[in-house]
Amino acid sequence: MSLKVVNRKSPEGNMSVDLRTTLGSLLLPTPVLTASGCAGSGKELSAFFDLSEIGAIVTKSIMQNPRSGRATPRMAETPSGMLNSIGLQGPGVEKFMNEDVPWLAQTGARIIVSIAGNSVEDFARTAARVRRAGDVVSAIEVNISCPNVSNRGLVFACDPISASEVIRAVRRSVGGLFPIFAKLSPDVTDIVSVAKSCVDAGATGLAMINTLLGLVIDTKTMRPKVAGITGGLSGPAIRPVGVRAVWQVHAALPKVPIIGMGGIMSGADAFEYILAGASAVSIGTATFHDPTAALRIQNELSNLLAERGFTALKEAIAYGHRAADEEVGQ
Amino acid sequence: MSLKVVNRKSPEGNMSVDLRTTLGSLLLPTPVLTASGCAGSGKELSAFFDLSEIGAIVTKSIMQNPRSGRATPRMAETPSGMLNSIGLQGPGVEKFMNEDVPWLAQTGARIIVSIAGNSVEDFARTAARVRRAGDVVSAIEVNISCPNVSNRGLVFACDPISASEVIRAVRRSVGGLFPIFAKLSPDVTDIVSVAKSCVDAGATGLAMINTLLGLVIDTKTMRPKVAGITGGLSGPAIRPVGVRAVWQVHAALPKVPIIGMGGIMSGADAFEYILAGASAVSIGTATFHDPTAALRIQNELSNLLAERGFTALKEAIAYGHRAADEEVGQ
Amino acid sequence: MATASSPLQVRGEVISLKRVGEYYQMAIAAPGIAERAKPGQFVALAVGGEPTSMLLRRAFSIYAADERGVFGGTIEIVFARQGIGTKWLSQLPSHSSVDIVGPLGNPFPIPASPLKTLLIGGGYGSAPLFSLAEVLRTRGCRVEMFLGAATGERLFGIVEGRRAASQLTLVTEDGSVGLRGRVTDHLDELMTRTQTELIYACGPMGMLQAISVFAKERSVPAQCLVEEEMACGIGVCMTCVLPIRGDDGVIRMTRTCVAGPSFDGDTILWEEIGSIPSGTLGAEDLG
Amino acid sequence: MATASSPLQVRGEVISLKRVGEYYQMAIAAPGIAERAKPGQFVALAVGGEPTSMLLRRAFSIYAADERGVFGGTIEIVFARQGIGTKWLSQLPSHSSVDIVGPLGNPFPIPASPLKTLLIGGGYGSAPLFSLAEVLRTRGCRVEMFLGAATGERLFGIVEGRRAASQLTLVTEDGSVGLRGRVTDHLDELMTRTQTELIYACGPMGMLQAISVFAKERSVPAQCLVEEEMACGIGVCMTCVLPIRGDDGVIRMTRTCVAGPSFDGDTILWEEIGSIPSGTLGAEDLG
Ligand SMILES: Cc1cc2nc3c(=O)[nH]c(=O)nc-3n(C[C@H](O)[C@H](O)[C@H](O)COP(=O)(O)OP(=O)(O)OC[C@H]3O[C@@H](n4cnc5c(N)ncnc54)[C@H](O)[C@@H]3O)c2cc1C
Ligand SMILES: Cc1cc2nc3c(=O)[nH]c(=O)nc-3n(C[C@H](O)[C@H](O)[C@H](O)COP(=O)(O)OP(=O)(O)OC[C@H]3O[C@@H](n4cnc5c(N)ncnc54)[C@H](O)[C@@H]3O)c2cc1C
Ligand SMILES: Cc1cc2nc3c(=O)[nH]c(=O)nc-3n(C[C@H](O)[C@H](O)[C@H](O)COP(=O)(O)O)c2cc1C
Ligand SMILES: Cc1cc2nc3c(=O)[nH]c(=O)nc-3n(C[C@H](O)[C@H](O)[C@H](O)COP(=O)(O)O)c2cc1C
Ligand code: FES
Ligand code: FES
Repeated sequence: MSLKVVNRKSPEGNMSVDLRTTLGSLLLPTPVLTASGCAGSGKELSAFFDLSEIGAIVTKSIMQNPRSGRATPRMAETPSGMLNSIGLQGPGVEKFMNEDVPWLAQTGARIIVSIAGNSVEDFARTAARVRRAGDVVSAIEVNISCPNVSNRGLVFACDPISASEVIRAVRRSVGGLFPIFAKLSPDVTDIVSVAKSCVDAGATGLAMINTLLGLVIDTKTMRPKVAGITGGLSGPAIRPVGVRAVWQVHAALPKVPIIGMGGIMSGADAFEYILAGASAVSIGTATFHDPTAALRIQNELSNLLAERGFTALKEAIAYGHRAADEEVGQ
Repeated sequence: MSLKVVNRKSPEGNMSVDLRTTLGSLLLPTPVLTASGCAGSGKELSAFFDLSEIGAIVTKSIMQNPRSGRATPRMAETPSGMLNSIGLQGPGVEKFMNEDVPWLAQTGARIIVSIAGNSVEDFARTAARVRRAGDVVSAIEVNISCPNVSNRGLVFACDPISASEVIRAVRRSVGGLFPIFAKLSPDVTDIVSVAKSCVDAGATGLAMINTLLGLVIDTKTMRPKVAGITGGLSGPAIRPVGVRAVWQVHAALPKVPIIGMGGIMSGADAFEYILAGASAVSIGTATFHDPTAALRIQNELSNLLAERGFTALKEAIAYGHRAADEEVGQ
Repeated sequence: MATASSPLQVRGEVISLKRVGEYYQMAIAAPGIAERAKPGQFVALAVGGEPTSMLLRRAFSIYAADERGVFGGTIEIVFARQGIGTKWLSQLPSHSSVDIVGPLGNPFPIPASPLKTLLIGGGYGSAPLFSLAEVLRTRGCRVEMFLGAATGERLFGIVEGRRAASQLTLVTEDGSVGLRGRVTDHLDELMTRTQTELIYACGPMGMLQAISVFAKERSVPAQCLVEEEMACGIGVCMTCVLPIRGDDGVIRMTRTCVAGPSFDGDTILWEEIGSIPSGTLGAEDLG
Repeated sequence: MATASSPLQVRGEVISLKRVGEYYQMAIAAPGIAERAKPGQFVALAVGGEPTSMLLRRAFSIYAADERGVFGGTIEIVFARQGIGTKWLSQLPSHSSVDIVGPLGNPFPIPASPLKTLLIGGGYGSAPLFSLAEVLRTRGCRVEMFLGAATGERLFGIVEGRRAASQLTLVTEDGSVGLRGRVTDHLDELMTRTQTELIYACGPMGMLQAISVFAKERSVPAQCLVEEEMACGIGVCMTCVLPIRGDDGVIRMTRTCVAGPSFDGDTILWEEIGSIPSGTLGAEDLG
């Protein structure tokens, strides 16, 4: 037998490719971020890699007050995906900004704080608290895939008007220079119209996609598998939906920076999003499969860019949209 | 070595379970159907099993005129799924009714004809031609996931009003007794409202879900993988979305029969849809993986029903919705 | 920051896989992990090969860790074939490569003074108890072991238990091996006889709950190694929570993967698992 | 209706797998399929184990079929490692079980009268030609064989070709084996020398197109075994179509899995693959 038991090492990235990306006024050294809710507040992941090596850590969506989240069970594995129903458990923004953010800051990681709320005011107040931390936070991602208590629990992201109200309020509370990204849900008839109304309301850019609404029934108990009945579907199963959303929104709003996500497991998957028009990508469920996924994917991406003849990430952004006779950057 | 090379045989179904199901006025011996577009017009599948053994064959959506469909490539494999962009290739309803349907009829199979159209009139005329065949056709499935040429190519199924116009026109052209099923798209913000307007317009029942709009970029050519750019995502990857759609629509319209589909690969998967509220299930992509899938799944389903203590399929329909203290049929 | 006790991700190799009663016992060369492992910790294995349709790792208690195995540091697990992931694992040929993360979670707490301990294992739940017994004995504790299962085939570790414990008691529901009944049917007698001062328990949640209630009545602390479904195993996903009362009296939905997997049974709100107990931090705000 | 020539779905067993140059040659005990197989047909293998994330079967030409293999009817395929599915196949241990459907598609048409035939294979495209050669020879045809590839490592079947054909010509782009260049660089000379009356070709689409054009110029029919991506392989999905002119002169998007996989090269609208040629039946109606 040939014994090959070695610590799993990520491939080295190709150093000659310029991975820098810009998201509005935000310049990041690399386009690879963690996805909100899939990296906690960063601390646990730091056992697996140096958090400052990737583009940024997007933290779990935080709300104004502490939140218990939903009852268990909270997950179901599905083919090439998973369903989750966490219910935005978290310590509340005050404790989060006082404890988690400072810890994360001292690692040298760039921090994008994801915020959530039950009402427009919730969002605005949480955003204001985050902004008060100053430059230690690089940007805010606004998770509008939450139920709006004042509108029959309809998810903000499912209605262009509710979505824009949230974004406008957050924009007002953080001021003009601070980048904010609206995180869109794919569970809509027309994602482009939601994207447009978020941008009109002051979003610097867009993050997409959040999970798809799904349901799994346990065929043993013959009841829904997660306590919340429905849950959010993530993982490679949904990648074609995410890539489609990024493609459509980029085609409609070519100047708006997009953070793409949904099922990215490898550098090639990240590259797909970049080609579709994303300026950065977030790694979610992949981290559960592989704790070093974000860094590995970043290295695979830089190697793939080099193989395809790109010297800088920026040349590849939206390259999939080029006309048949247009072969730049090669 | 132990040599086990045997012809693959489906498990025998449990004969003691009554698999009959009713879809409006339509009584079927079993709830397992083929999904439109995944069994052609039945002929090729008949090499693998006796078509009359399953509930019904749902044929590939047929349009009024012959149609070439889209250019190739037309497919991409995705994690636990696939993307297709066929573009409704077909011989036109006249040839279909004169050649394919009679052949299928003589096998003893029950036939549900799926129809499609570019306009309300197209649908109506195609439905009328199908109806003219008389009882040889058991029902019509109306595939409203087609672009409406007179409404900027917006898919009928994405708008409750367009959807109901189609269903009303089809209902008018086939008369009151003939069952028609509206096939819904999951790519909407509110599938319940589309379902309601189809039922109000005269649909006997609903078939769901059609594929999700997706896109795959080939990271070698750095262009969309299928010629149609976007395509329809199917397979087990989307099952949680299909089960969720069936669950929601059944909860809102408990008396309306539902044909559930999306990623059914096994009897347990079919059972999930039944528990969610489907009265029948369609087998699509699974047939590409396993040509005998429909029959195998039917047998697995009857065994599973028996194991769970059901003597008839009907007791299990929507059983997942029961209250915590309600344990019937056990 | 990675430290000497941080978990590692290693490409391990299956050294052996054998059936033991109803279970499978697998040895995996996993250098680094074996050296760090302490009793009560677990490992998380990727399943399904590549490309897999099963994204989530499967968690298994470390049954044994040998820093100086023939193939380098080796760990062993014992598992039941439950669903598709463990089915896949049960069919892995020797020398297959497996992606393994560990050691995860906290070790069992070890008492500062030598106590009379009772180690209770239900089914494969006995797996983490043998290495624990060893440590307890080096600390001067008396170790009594009590293993239960539905049938004899589902008792794991009779031989190991004889070696590891001062005394081993067995119980099966069908009475095929040892006493007849459930663990809790005989707990009273056993605790009295052995003057138990500290319990460690691992097994089905129902058993742990019953033991906790029982132990509390006699003011004996019971450390319970719980199993809640885990998506990540490393503390980033929040799926694995249980309602647990903290030292400050506040109930929190607590991640069992990083705060556990073993807890003082008295702090777990057993009755309320599957709901959010009223008074839980943040519960009032749930939409 | 199932008939004696209908395809079967069989749980086969991998009897052997070996590397041959850049390719893999796999023998699979697949009783029933072996007995029915004719030259030019293909099989479709499920890949990825269970539960797989790769739903679509992979199509491979039948290289050899032996009704009386040691383990019962056995078929052989030759494949290149292209993507994730063939990678998985290339790592299958002997005696693995594989789910296989076949024989699929139509056999190569065999001329009624004895003709001078030229069999052209590009890369692994030679695989279906050896059994074809055998049949042609029993029908009194003269069989000339011409194999080409980029490199010598990518030539498949030199030994088999020597045995199967009256004469074997080899060509590689790098000149490492046989003539230097592409198949079409030497086709003129070869056809003249051997007075070819009928061509069979299998290989990359570009090669088939070039051969078709060339053969048409000299009014020699060329049967081309094409490869278009197939989701089902059995005729139910409509993914595998090519624009093909029928006997009635009408262009149709034609399923290559059931109407092919081999076609008279002259009927394929090579230039228009990847579009819908104007005049195609139903094209005007496309939204
Ligand atoms: C800390 C800890 C230690 C464990 N130690 C052992 C052990 O030593 N031996 C053993 O046999 N089993 C152990 N388990 C349970 C083991 O993880 C599950 O049996 C296994 O994950 C089931 O996987 P499956 O694919 O066969 O089942 P499936 O039901 O197909 O799994 C579906 C999903 O649910 C998860 N899941 C299902 N059951 C459990 C469970 N009980 N706990 C956590 N996740 C679950 C799986 O990980 C997977 O993500 C332990 C669990 C935990 C949390
Ligand atoms: C009639 C026919 C006969 C063939 N005979 C052989 C043979 O003898 N030897 C051989 O090496 N290859 C043959 N091929 C090609 C072989 O099917 C592909 O190389 C293989 O499917 C690639 O699978 P993959 O998972 O490695 O690649 P991936 O790119 O990962 O496959 C992704 C998907 O695309 C499909 N696909 C990709 N390339 C092709 C292709 N060229 N043709 C059809 N489907 C494709 C796959 O089946 C799969 O569904 C044949 C194809 C056809 C249609
Ligand atoms: C367990 C889990 C928790 C999540 N929590 C959040 C969250 O708090 N806020 C948010 O915006 N998205 C959340 N998401 C969605 C992810 O950020 C991401 O949009 C989605 O999972 C798709 O990416 P993936 O397929 O890479 O996971 C969560 C996803 C998972 C799986
Ligand atoms: C290749 C292919 C072709 C399809 N063609 C049609 C069609 O013509 N009409 C239709 O209503 N649905 C069509 N569908 C959708 C299926 O009927 C089904 O709704 C969908 O694939 C989800 O089920 P599945 O996951 O079991 O495949 C097609 C699906 C595939 C994969
Ligand atoms: S399993 Fe993910 S936080 Fe515990
Ligand atoms: S591959 Fe499905 S019809 Fe040809």
